[in-house]
Amino acid sequence: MLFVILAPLALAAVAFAAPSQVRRPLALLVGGLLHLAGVAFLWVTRPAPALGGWLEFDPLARVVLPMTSVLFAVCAVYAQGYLKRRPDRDNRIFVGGLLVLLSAMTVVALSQHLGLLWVAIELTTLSTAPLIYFDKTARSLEAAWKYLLVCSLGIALALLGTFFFALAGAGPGGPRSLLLADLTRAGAALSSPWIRAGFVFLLVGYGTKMGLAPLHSWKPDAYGEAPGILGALLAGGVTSVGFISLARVVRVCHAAGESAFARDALVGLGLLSMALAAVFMIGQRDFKRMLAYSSVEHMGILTLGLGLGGAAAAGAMFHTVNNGLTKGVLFLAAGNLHRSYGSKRVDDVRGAARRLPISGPLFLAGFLAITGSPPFSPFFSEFAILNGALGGGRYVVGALFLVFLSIIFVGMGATVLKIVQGDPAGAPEVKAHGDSWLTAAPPLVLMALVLLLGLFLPQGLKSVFDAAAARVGG
Amino acid sequence: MSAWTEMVFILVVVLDFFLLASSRLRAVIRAAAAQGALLAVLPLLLATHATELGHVLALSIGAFVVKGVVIPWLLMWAIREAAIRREVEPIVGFIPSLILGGVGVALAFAFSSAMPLPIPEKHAFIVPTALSTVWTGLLLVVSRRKAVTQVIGFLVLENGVFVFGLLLSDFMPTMVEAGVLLDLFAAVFVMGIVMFHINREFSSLDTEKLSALKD
Amino acid sequence: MTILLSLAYLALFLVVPPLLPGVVNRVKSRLAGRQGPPVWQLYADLARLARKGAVYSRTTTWVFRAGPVVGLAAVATAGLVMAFGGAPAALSFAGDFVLFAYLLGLARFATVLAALDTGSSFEGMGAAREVTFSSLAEPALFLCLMTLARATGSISLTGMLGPALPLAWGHAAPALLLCAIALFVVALAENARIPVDDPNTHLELTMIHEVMVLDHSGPDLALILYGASLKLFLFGALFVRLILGFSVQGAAGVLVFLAGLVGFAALVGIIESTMARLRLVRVPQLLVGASVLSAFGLVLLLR
Amino acid sequence: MSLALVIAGLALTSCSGLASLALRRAPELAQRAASAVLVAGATLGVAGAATTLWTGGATEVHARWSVPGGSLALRLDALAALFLLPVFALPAAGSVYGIAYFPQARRGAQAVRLQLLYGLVTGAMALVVVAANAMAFLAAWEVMALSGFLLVFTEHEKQDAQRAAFVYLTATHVGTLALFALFSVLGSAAGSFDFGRIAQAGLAATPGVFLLALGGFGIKAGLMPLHFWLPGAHAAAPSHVSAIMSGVLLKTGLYGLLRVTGLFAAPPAWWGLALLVAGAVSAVLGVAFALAQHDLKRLLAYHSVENVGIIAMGLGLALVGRAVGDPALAVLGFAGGALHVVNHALFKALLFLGAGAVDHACGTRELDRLGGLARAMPFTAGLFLLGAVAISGLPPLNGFVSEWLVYLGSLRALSSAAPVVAWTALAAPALALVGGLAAACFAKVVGTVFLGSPRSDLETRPHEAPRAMLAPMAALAAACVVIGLFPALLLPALHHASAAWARLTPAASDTAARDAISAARAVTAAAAGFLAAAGLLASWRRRRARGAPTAETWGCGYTRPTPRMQYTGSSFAEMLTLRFGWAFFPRARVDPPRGAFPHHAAFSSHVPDTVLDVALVPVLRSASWGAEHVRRLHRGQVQWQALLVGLALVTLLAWRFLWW
Repeated sequence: MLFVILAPLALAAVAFAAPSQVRRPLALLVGGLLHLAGVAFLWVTRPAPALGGWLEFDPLARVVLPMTSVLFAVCAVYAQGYLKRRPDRDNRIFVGGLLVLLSAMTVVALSQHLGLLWVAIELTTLSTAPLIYFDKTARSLEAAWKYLLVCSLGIALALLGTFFFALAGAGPGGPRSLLLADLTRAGAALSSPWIRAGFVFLLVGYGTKMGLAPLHSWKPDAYGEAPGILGALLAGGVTSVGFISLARVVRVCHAAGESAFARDALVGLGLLSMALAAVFMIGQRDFKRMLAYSSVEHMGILTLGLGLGGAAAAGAMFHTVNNGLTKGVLFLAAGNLHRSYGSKRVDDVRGAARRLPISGPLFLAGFLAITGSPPFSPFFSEFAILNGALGGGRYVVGALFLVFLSIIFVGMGATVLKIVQGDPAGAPEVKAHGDSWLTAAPPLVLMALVLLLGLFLPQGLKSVFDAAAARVGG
Repeated sequence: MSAWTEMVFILVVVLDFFLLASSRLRAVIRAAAAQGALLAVLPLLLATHATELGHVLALSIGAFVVKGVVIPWLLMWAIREAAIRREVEPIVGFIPSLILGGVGVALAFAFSSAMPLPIPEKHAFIVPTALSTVWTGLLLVVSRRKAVTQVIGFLVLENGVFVFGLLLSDFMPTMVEAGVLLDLFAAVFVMGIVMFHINREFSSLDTEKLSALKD
Repeated sequence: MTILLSLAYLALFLVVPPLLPGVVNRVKSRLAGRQGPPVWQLYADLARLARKGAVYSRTTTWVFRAGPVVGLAAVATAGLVMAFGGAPAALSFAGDFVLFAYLLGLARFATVLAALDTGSSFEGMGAAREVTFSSLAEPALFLCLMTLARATGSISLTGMLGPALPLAWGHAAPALLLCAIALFVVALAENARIPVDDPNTHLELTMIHEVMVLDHSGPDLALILYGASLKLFLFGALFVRLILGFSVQGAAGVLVFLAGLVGFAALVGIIESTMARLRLVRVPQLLVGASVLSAFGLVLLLR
Repeated sequence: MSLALVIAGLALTSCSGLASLALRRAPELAQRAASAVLVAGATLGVAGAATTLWTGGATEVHARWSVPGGSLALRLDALAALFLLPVFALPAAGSVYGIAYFPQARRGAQAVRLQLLYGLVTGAMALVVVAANAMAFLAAWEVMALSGFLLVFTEHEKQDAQRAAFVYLTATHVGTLALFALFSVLGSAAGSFDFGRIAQAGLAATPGVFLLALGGFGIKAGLMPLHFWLPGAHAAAPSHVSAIMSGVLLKTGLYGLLRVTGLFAAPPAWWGLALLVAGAVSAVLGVAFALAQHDLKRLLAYHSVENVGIIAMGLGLALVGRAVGDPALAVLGFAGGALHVVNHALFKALLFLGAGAVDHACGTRELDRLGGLARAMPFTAGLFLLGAVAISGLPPLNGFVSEWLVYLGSLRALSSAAPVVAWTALAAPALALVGGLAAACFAKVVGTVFLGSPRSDLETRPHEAPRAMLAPMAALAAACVVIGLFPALLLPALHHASAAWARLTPAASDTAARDAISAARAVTAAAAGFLAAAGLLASWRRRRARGAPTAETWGCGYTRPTPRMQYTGSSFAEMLTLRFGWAFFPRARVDPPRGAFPHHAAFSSHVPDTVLDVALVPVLRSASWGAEHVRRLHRGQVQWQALLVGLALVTLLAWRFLWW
């Protein structure tokens, strides 16, 4: 288990030390593949908890880690093509930072200790902030600053919340531990007010990291200015592990008998995120920011599913995977469009289907997938969440869910279609940045995965989602 | 002994007020440094078992070095390098800040008296002090214009969290505490780097310049 | 016996109609203090036209030539389902009056297309008016027939106009009366009579039916005129049977029916002599009014 | 066996486009191959469907599918078979037409994409119809909708195609979301997403279910006022695409309504009444809007709204019949509606293909620029005229038969003693009005496009359509004639389909069906009478008119008429459209003649879609404006962002601790 954490770290060190601009990106590829292999090994062998139970390949990790690993590997391939096109930029920090990020995400996914979880999440923030500044423009600098400050703030609150949890279990008979297993076992022995307060702080803290509205404000800035590859990893990987962290917190709440308290807050925040995303997506002129709001929306959907519990929670787990992969498609394709047109304004970009015969249609397909069109896999997970709402008699929640989905579809569709259709003649163009195999194939692979998961969901995966939902409990 | 401890807590809160009221950047940084140094003393004052002395000592020294020395020095260096104006430049005036701070402290005390303390043997001032300091940190981040003051706000907020952490020092693994401190240091370090770039890019640390990104 | 009667009526349907316009004109002339043409004038006209040659416009196609043929064939076929004088129709089935109405629609469609085929703006104008008024008359006609159907409990013309009709007058007289009035208005509109259209006008701008057939000549015109008289006969038959809804058996029944038709024609003549043609924009109001009347009749029965 | 045929057909048609992709070095061959595969698949499918339809009964297969709630359940009953006929037949005709209309040799990649999607949409529609599990249904449904969208998207360089594609996509997706809710409610109540299990569960027929179905399927079917996406989409797509979109894609919405209402043993009467009213409104307003159009394809598209309305009226009557336990009403209404599904598919496809031929030959679809095409393209004109007669519901063609069955249904209701049922008879006058208006509208179309003389100089010289385009049109026309003349042949099949849907006791519905069959034989007799009379008269006329002289059209004394003086389509319809002034918001541009010797004067008017352009677009625009203003509240400063975090924390704490 330590291998999947340490291998990327070691490669990061190699990357920092390596002198060659050209060869350095290979470290990404090696790291991604090693990690993928390691995760596959974990998946097959189902190892026992490591480090005194601090790390465990539990069902939640089984949901998020393979997806993250696949996403990273694909992005690593993409990076080969991408960085080749940016020879002017020093990629030392970029490559190293990404590898540290991978390691940190892995720790978050595996961590069973709330303190360790917190440290690793903070590390994901710190390792990515400099990468947002990769373009070295004033705008990207601003985005980096906002990302750093707002996320750090949120995370600091999460630390306080973590301490609250610890305090809740510090009384006589309490576990006096931050290990999830101990906390859940303690159950009702935990001090209820401190669990509640801790939940609120943790929700705000990890919600900031996930980008739930109204804590999302860093997201459009960061996603808008970061390179597409980083956007993909942030929106697909970091937010997903953030969600898993939140799910672990919720698990403690359930165990402490505070389900009702947690649920209302989760459902409310989830719906608020969808609503706000809808408002900000109507008439959005910048397609990368649009994707950021889409990410806000989907974090809302995940939170909603988690709040509804039961089948909806299983749907949310499934959706974590779907959202991660689809966001990968969208951000990588958007990155290609951005490179090719030299602009991410809707007014400048048109006729993408013609100019970029792979990335353009992929962007459209990704849009259709992320908005829940069957037979792409996000449909099945969103449908499961809807089922959870309507089947549980939460008709208002279900109705709002659908209304927000439709508004978002209209808003997003208007932007996406404007980009994809039309005649590209006359639109700004950066020569030699058309589709190449290294940049077009990775999102294509992800898209194929999204479609495949929709058409055929292996029984093994399905049981993992159910197990993960059961793990969260409630 | 207990009176001393109480005194330290009160000083921490007074420093919170000072941070909110001060108009000089250097003074603010010094106050934050002083607060950090004070906090470093607390674990020693609160330690109950001689057996864990090594752990407590390490924590105290670590906190002192990071919060009381390195980070303030870093910030001093930053404002000297940036050659910026030495005023704080608040968005919300000093008096409203102070009043808000006062309200926050009151709320913090009210909140902590409403919450049962599972470990009654711990000092009753820990929770309200921690929350007051967190609140002050939030206020500083939100109501000050310069990037440096925002970093100080973040630092103060972390100080508050640190105070809270004292409640748990009995069973909090050293690794986590070290990680937290290290993360804090790394965060401020990265923030410092970004500030350096901001200063170079905009010739200022005024965050008003940082509002090009919006919908 | 009934079959013979039906066949006799069918024969009458093919022979008598040209008489009706004659009667109308005769009545109009008399009321205007003139002698007027003989009542069988139309027979003579038809015979003359059938022998004459035709002239075709260069813009026209086969559609123009097919118009009169289809128009006449459709109207004649409509006679198959009509229960003249209450005797069973030659062909009777559930919903046959739908076929009746739609065959008249087919005839109109053919005439209108033939008019448009000439490319003349006047004929286009007439065609536009024709389709406008007839489509507004359609609901009125259906409402009338449905009132009749509801009152008699039958949904074929044979049943509606057969022996059940006198009984219906017994229990649904007000509805049937409203229906009769509306039906008369529809008959006037469908047959291009005053107050909807003036068959004797000499200004193309104001005509409806007449202007549509300006370019037809010779045998084509004969078909059209004959067809128009058949249509008048059909509506007359419907109206007369509705009004004279009592049972008279056998040959006497035929006589009563014919007398009623003459009366119908005379009534049309009287109206044409005493009323002016409505302004075109007022016509839809008349037709919608007829629809409302007959709808009221139906509502009376549905309640 | 028959299901296997259908599945084989489905698979073949779905993949047919691959041929044009694989052989793209030899485009002509590729297209022919793709078309041949599609036609072969369609033939298999039609064979399978026809067998089931005429024998009754049902076959089904079940396979596991691992997605949550999903199973690959396919079921072919008479109802599905009925819809499968046009689903397979029309695309086959369309793809042959496409060989000449949208040649791959000239259109290249665009044509390849079109053919891929053409096959895919066919397969997806077939899958929608045979799917017996909600997840499979929804998946097929969306594949169908998305391929439809991409087909509209074919010529996406054009401005109006872009707008149409966007409106179509959003409309169809919103509809799909309603269906998500519908099946979610049904599935969670029944504990399974298999239609069979849902039907057995005996669920309560709640208003929510029906409204969701009406909304979700109504958008697809184009029921007024949910039709707003339809005119633009059908006008913007290539004609053979419009033909299947209008001919069959819309019908899947009606199929869905039937499927869902069929899941309930006794739907309440108000379901039927609601559908009836929606149908009547669609029919009347649809034809009214059609009258006001001057773009040939937009006009035809509005006629789809009208015809869907007529179908909905029939189905509404049938629902009422089921609700009150009147099998005859159920059978007649259903037979009328269902037969109209097939009929409308045939003649609307014929008309769209004809419109495509006109567009192909003249380069414009603007009615008021055309004229006199019957001379240049006599076959197209004749076939189009036949379609026009059929769609106007005039005897002796198929349109009449189905409308007549709907009339029979409403007359059946008329004689009912139950007041609620009797009132539904008021559908008949509405249908009569629709019939009159439709005839008026098609008189306008045929008259303006094919008759008279050309109204303007076209860029190209009109020419007769090539054989590949005429042949499918002729086939469709032949089907219209056959159904029109021999309706009695189809009624047993319709009876099977209605039994599959309505769960009737056979005895009661058999009587009704037998009566209808004998009446249909009488219709055949009347049609024969008409044809005989017309034949006799025609042969007499032909002998008399031989060698008749020709001359100018009589100009009523005006000696220098020009073609531009002809009545235009707009002026032809003006008197009627005035009647619907309350529903129209025409936009006119007037450049009046000025001075004693005016040089230039112009007038143009356009009737936009009331729902889309007058209601939805302004609403959306103001929503967008509102969103813009909300967004302004969101400042770019980092302090504001931090404040949001703090506020969220405080608010959550207050909410959860003070409220709790």
